[in-house]
Order: sequence, then structure tokens, then C-alpha cells
Amino acid sequence: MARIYLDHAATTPVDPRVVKAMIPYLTGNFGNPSSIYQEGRAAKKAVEESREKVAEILGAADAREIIFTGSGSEANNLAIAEVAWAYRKRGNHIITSAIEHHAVLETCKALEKHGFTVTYLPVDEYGLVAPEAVREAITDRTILVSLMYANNEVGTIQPIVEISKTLQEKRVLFHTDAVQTVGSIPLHLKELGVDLLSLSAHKFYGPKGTGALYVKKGTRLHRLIHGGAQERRLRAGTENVAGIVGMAKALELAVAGLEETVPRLVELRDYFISQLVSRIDHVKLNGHPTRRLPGNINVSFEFVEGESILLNLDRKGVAASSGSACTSGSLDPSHVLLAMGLSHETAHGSLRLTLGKENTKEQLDYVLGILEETITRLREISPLYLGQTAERRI
Amino acid sequence: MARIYLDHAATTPVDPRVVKAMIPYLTGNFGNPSSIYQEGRAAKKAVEESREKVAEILGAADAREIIFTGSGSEANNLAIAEVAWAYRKRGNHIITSAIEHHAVLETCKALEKHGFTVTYLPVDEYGLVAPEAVREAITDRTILVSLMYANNEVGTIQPIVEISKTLQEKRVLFHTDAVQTVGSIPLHLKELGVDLLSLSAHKFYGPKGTGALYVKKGTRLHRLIHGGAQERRLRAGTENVAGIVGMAKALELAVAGLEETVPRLVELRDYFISQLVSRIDHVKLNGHPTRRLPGNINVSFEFVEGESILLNLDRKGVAASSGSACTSGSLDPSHVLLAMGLSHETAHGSLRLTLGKENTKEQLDYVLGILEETITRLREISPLYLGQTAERRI
Amino acid sequence: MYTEAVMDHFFNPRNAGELVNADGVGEAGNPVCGDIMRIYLKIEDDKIVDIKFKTFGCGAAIATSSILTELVKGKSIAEAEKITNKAVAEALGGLPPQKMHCSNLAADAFHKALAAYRKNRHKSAPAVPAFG
Amino acid sequence: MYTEAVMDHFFNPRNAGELVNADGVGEAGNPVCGDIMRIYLKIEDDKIVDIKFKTFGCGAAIATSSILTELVKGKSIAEAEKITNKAVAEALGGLPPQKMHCSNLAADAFHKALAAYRKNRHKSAPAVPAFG
Ligand SMILES: Cc1ncc(COP(=O)(O)O)c(C=O)c1O
Ligand SMILES: Cc1ncc(COP(=O)(O)O)c(C=O)c1O
Repeated sequence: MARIYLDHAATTPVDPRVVKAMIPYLTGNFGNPSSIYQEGRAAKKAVEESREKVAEILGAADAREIIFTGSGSEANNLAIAEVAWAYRKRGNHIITSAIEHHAVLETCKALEKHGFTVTYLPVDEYGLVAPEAVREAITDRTILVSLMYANNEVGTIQPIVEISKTLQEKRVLFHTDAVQTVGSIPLHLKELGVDLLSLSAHKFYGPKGTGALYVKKGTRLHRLIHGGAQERRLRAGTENVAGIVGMAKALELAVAGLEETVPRLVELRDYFISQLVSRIDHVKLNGHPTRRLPGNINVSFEFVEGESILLNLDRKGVAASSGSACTSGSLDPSHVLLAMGLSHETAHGSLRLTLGKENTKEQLDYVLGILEETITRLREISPLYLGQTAERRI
Repeated sequence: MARIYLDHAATTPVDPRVVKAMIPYLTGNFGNPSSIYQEGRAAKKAVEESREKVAEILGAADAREIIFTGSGSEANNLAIAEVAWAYRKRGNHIITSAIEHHAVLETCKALEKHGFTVTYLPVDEYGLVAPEAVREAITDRTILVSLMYANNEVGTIQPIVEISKTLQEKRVLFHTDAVQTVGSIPLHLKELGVDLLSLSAHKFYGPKGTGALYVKKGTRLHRLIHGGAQERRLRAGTENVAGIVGMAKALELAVAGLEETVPRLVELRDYFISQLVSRIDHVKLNGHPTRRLPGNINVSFEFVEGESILLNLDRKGVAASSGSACTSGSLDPSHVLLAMGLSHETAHGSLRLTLGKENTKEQLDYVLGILEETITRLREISPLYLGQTAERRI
Repeated sequence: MYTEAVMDHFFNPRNAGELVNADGVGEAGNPVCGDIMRIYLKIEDDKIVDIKFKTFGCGAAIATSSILTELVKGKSIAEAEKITNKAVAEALGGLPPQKMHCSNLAADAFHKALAAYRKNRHKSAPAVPAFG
Repeated sequence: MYTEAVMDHFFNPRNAGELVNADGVGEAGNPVCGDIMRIYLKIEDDKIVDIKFKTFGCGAAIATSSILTELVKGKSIAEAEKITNKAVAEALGGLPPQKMHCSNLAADAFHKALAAYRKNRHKSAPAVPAFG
């Protein structure tokens, strides 16, 4: 059996049509967009047309609101740190949540060393932030709220529109990390009401190393990368033309496919979850049962550890991810699962399967069998598992 | 006649062998290097093998000294700003030169707003920094010297080894922007004695959007992009695997070709310069006659403006660059030419032709003809040109 | 970057050159920003019967100079005088934003040439009581 | 990431399971870091005649547990006692740096099992004067 890739939240294969769109800019069409001669103008045109495409698909008012970056992480850093510095005189308080991606959390932590204060809002057992909690956290020193649209681990989708409505009466900017959302569910900037939004191409069948930040007209920010006048002076460096072209193409294809993929993935996802729960005991679904990304399955298997599940799956041809610390090198398991109230052991036993457009029901049936076998084997040698009665030792 | 590309300092066409090396990582081999399953390990291996290759070619002591970035600009920002912050307690003084790339100058200017002081050393008429001047500028608050290896506009090669010797007795770190140097002339880190060195793939027939920073073991620096643990925690964000693989391959090919290209380009360059001077009057070579990059030709034509030369060349199929402000949107022409003592008019009349491995003598002969014709036409309509006697009006 | 009209006027400048016995010469721009436009006028019966330009500068500077000469040639002073830099840029179908300042001064040079013409005429005309 | 030896011991663990009437049981690790190793010993004539393990943890945790049992099984206590976590990692051809801490505690669990054995034996042995 061919490999079964179930880690689309980590990264996706590049769509062959995207590669095809990129190739000309890796071969003949190699000009520097800042150059005024023919080759440069052609490159500039490719970048600007890509910008227009991205702006239009996301529903931005103006193509100039899209700033291309070198990754989703860079977009998050730019959005948070450089808005913070630009509005430093107005205030020094930032609100975010405990379950953000590290690119957000670590940026916030770095800002704390420079005199900013950050509120990390808690989440409920499903990973949801309460809109009222956001509102209540606002002080007259608050300049920015940064909340992810959908969580990369458990797939929980935040009530962004509700939160943005709450914020509109306040003089507070709103950034959302939509790296997991763009290309996975329909999204329209006009309806969202955010001031800044991050995306990353490799999450929607585009190339790695290309991200973008939407910056609503009128929002001030400093530069993260200083130098030339590229990207409206907001991000210096010769543009990754092929990457930008690839990103725009990938976005176009992903969004065009949503109508078909969303219901199909939701069905596959729910089928898998229901099968899993009926076939293996002591399994818990992490995240919200319905307010979750179409392709996201995140479960905890009691009494076993995630990495050891992954290694077994890998040997059987299945690529997946876990929230166990063992995969990251830190002692603590997923900060997301812990913030949702899971115990360390349960968090260590988590498995994330994220489906993509090429996955099939046959593949999932195969994976269910493998999982059953693997979990049984691992539990047999686990000191935490007491057999049929299966009560937890600690 | 096919287009003649003479702007290799702006960017280079990607070598077809580089594209070939990249393609697998844009198609089948798409894993996230942080993932522990097969696809992830393959991607990780590709990144680490590329790192080893780059380290070996540059002469680093250890592959871990190479940090991949999203551009040469990012490498410069990381090197300067984040070393400055990491050594803030030791001092707050940085030394650089007036002719650095904007990625260096603008980073320094941003640091000045945060309490750092920066000395911008002058250069002589050839664009050279005096090693004694560096030494004399050092105070007990100096933490970093950043000087470019070779200048992107006039091609002047700085006496980096001499300067690094000067610095070794001092407790001062040394960064060099070698974006124009790597792949153009032989370079070996062990002989250079620098602590940090920036490079950018698209300057040596590699892809745009991939750079690297060499960071000598023991050198402390903060992160510019916060988030995941990639690149030894010094640069967060999913790695641009295809770009990194392409960069390593491009470096390998470029350096392997130096023995052949350096003497060939030096010959073509000197041929072109001598022809130009004998065929057109009131032409001045900018930069050093011999301490210059093999492919760099930078001349000023009195009484005419650079952009108008470029547009004429472009129409005749030739891609080149100029140091005139008109191409950048600022009022001042090239800060490099002004720092070398050129008048504004002369600086505005500058033309940069940078040769690459695919250029031929036939192409240059054609360009010489075009240039003669163009300069004559433009001088005819220039109010600064008084015909044969050709004295300057102002 | 540039419109076709700019490119056309840049590559095929109209009325480039000097007028030896010009009735008025005006210059705008400066070498610092890299654009200097000089306009030469021949005026008869309050009409611009001939006009030439010489320009040191970028594509926009040369194109604006060229089209200005076309826009005012043959017109009466009263009518030609209404020309503005903005109108010149519009006649070319627009200019890139960064070119709107120092590269678009042809109308200024023309107005200076007109002023010089008036001053010249004043000098060569029968003496009138001087001020002050 | 892992050596072939690690993979082999992970996928084919030796001596996994429990010993019902163990002479000593020792446990190391904790649920916070996601690794718990339990070692069961059967000792006769100061010799480790049987050993089993149960481990909750990552690949390294299971592999180190497995190889530890092989390394000490059949040895005298005196000899087996010399085993260290470092030696266990080396026997596997090394471990990734981040696995050297909490995933490499099998030797600790073994030492604890030995200590428990000694304590047990002490209890069941003829009474000797108690200290203090
Ligand atoms: C000397 C020098 N430094 C830095 C850079 C910036 O490199 P990049 O375009 O990859 O950001 C360039 C080229 O643009 C350069 O010539
Ligand atoms: C929610 C979220 N934000 C940010 C990122 C970072 O994106 P990138 O890998 O492009 O830096 C990721 C993925 O890694 C993510 O899932």
C-alpha cells in the first residue's frame, strides 16, 4: 500500500498546477521586480498580479493591503511586534490566548521584555475563547488583540466575527492568525472585520517559505526586515517571485475547491471519529465536536504516549502528528491540550490526523485497523494500563 | 538578437541544474522537516545535507554555524539587530560604512532609535574603507563592526582580512555582508576571520527568497522571527526546503566554476572598460580599477542621466542598472557614489553592467555600439552638454 | 511603469534642440534630483511660433518636456500660459507617483521662459519709468 | 532521528511484561514528561534470573527499557549494578540529545528495583538490630 499522508496541518504537498505556475519564474522569467527593464517589469507584474489575486480571493479592499512574507511565522511576527512598536505611544497592552501558535506566543514573550504587557486568555475545554473575556481584558492601554482563527492542533474555530464586533467599538486593533484557516474553510475579510490576518502557502498546497499578511488600510506598522523599498517598505528583500506566484495560484485552487472538499472532509472526519470511538476504548476527542476544521481529528488514547503511536503508524505507512512533548524536545506536552484542561498523561497520548483533499475512506479504514492494533500493543506494555477494567493508576 | 542580461548583481537566472535539484522538494518530497515520520525525516535530511554542503564550501567549522533565512536582507537584519540586542549589556556602539546595502544601513538606523549609536565610516574615491579608520572608531562601547565584503554597485572589494586582523585583539564582533561576494570570488571563512557572514542564493544562480547567515560558534544572538524551534531556535518558520536545497546546489556549482569564470569575467570586464573609454568621451570608471568584482562595470557618463540610458538599452535588448535616483523614487542618487565623492550630476549619469557566466564578448561588442549611439543621442538633447568642447556648464 | 505615450515621447522626442535667437529661455529642475529642463521660445504676435527643449533627466523628464512643446506650440501666450505640470502628466496618460515631483517640471520651465521673454521685451521696449 | 538499534528494540521489545511475584519492582520517570518505566526483577543467588519491563513513553523510553533488560539479565547483581543510563544509551548507538533526559531512565528504574529487592529481603530476612 502507498503511503497515507494524514498530516496536512503540518504541511501539504504542492499541487502540480502550482508547481507548473512557479516553474517559469524559476527558469526563463528570473528578473528582479525592482529592475526597470523588461525582465524586471515581467517579474514585477507577476508579483502584482499575484497580490491582486490574493487580495481579491480574501476579500481585501485593495491589493496594497497584502504584504508578502517568507512564512506564516514571519507574518505573525510582523503583525504583532511591529504593530506593537508602531502604536507604542498609545499603549503597551496586548491580548492573545493561551493556545496560539508559538510564532504568536514567542513574539508576545519577546515584547514583554521590552516593556509590553500581555494577557494570555484561557480557553474552555473545547479550546474556545469567550468573546466576553476578550472584552473584559481590554484596558485603556490595550493596542492589539491577536487570536488565531482556527487552532492548528485541535482545529477549534474561534468566533472571530463575534469578537471583532466586540472590538469595533473599542480603539483596539485585531489580528488573526489564519494560517490553518485560509484554504480550509470559506473566509471573507469584509465579513471578518479584522485589521491584520496571516496566511502561509504551504498549508494550502502551495510552496514552503511564502506567507502573507493582510494589513487593513490605515493600520500603521514598522518593518521587521529593514532594507530596500519592497512590499510598500514593509518587508525588505528581493521578492521570492516563484513562491509568490505559487502562493496565489494555490490559494485560487484551494478556495475554488472548498465547496467540494469541505463537506467531503467533514464526512470523512466524522466517520473516522465515530469508528475510532466505537472500536477502541478510553479514547477522547480533543477540541470542539462541530466547530472544528473539516480535516482535523485530534484524539487522546489513555495509557499510551503519542510518539510511540506515530512511529508505529509510520512503519505501517501512515504519516501523522502528536501533541506529545517527546516530538518537540521540551518536557511539556502540547500547550494547547494543557490549556484545554487535559492532564499531562492524556495530553501525551494525543494523536492528530489532519485530512487533505487526496485522502479517501479506504485509507481511513486501513488506518483504523492499524491504530487498533497499535494501541492494543502499546497498552499491553504500559504500566498505566490495567487491562479490561482499565482504571487509571494515577 | 536575443536579450543580453547584464544585471547579475541585481539577480541571476537560476541554473537549470539547481531547478532540477529543487523540483523533487516541490513535488513528491514535501514533508515538514519537523515531522518525525518518513516524509519529515527525508525533508530534514535534505535541509541538513544542504547545511553541511554550505558549511563545507564556505569553510565553516561546523554545519550548525549556518542559519538559513528568507533572504540576504533578513540575514543582514538578523546579524546586526539581533547581535546588537544580545550584547546590549556589553555596549551599544556599532561601526559600519557609508556604502553598505540598505539592509544594513536601515537596520542600523532602526537601532539608533533604540539607544544604539552607529558610526558610518567614510570611504575613499574607490569605495575603500581604511582598516585604520575601523580601528580608530572602536570605543569601549563597541560591540559590532559590519562591513560589506564587496559592494553591489561599484564592486569594490574591502580588505576584510586586514580589518578582521585589526579587530581580533579587540573584543568586537565582525559581520560582513558577502551577498555579492559568495559565488563571485573564492572565499574561505577560516582565512576571513569574521564572526558573521550573510549570503543570498539568487545572487549566484540560486532561487530568490533564500539566504543564509554564518554565525561563528560562541556568538550570541537573539531571534528576529520568533516561533518554532527551527534553525537552532534562531529563525522560526517551516523551512523552505526546496529553496534551501537549491541554494546549496547553486553554491556548489558557482564555487566549482570560479576557476574558470573569474579570469574570464575579469578579461571581459577590462576589455569592455577599455573599449568604452576609448570610444566615448567624458566617461569615468567608478570603483577601484583592480580590487573589484570580476563582473562589475560601473561608469558615469557626464551630461546624461542613468534611467534614460537604461530605457534605451532595454529597447535594444540589453538589461542593465543605474545608480540614478530616478530608478529608486528617492531624490538622491546612489549613496555609494555620493560617498565616493561623485557630484550629483555625475552620480545620476552612472550605469552598472554586471556580467555573468553566460555573457560573451560578442554581446559586449554589441552593447558598446548601442551605448555609443545612446549616449550621443542623449547628450544631443542635454542642456549640460556643450558639444565637442564639452565643458560642463555647472 | 511608463505609459505608451511616455515611451513614445521619450524615444521620439518632439522639438528637441535649441533656438539660437530665442525670445525667452527658461530652466527648471536641478542636478541634485537629476532632472534639468530648458525651454527655448520664439514668439511672434503673442503667439508661440517655435519652441525647443533640452533636457537632462530620466524618461519622464524627457517625455514631459517633449509633450509640453507639442501642447503649447502654435498657441497664443494667453492660452499656453494656462498649462500646468499636472496637465502635462495627464496628457501623457499619467506618470508613476515617484515621477510626479522632480521629473515633471516642463511646465515650470515653460513659464520661466515666458517670464524671461516678458522681461526681455520689457528691456528692449521703449523706456518706461523704473520703479523705486 | 533514531538509530536502527533503537528502532529494533522499540518495534520488538525484549522482556516486555510483568513478573507476578517479583523480588523487586522499581519505577522511574513521571507522567509530566511523558515517560514512565517500571522494572520487575527475579533474583536468585545474587543473580538476575529474570527481568521484565512495562513502559509508557516514546520510542526512546521503550527502547532503553528493552535493551536494559537484555544488558542485565543473567548477570550478577554486583556486575549489573554498574549499569548507567549513559551505558544504556551507548548500547543503542546513541540517542537524540533531547531524549537523553527523561526518556533515558531505564537504568534508574532498574536501580530502584534493586533497592526495593534489598529492602524486601531485609524485611523478610532474620531480624537484625535496627538502627537508631
Ligand atoms: C550587498 C547586498 N546585500 C544584501 C542584499 C539583499 O539580498 P536579498 O535581495 O536576498 O534580500 C543585496 C541584494 O539585493 C546586496 O547586493
Ligand atoms: C496556526 C499557525 N500559525 C503559524 C504557523 C507558522 O507558519 P509557517 O510554518 O509558514 O511559518 C503555523 C504552521 O506552522 C500554524 O499552524
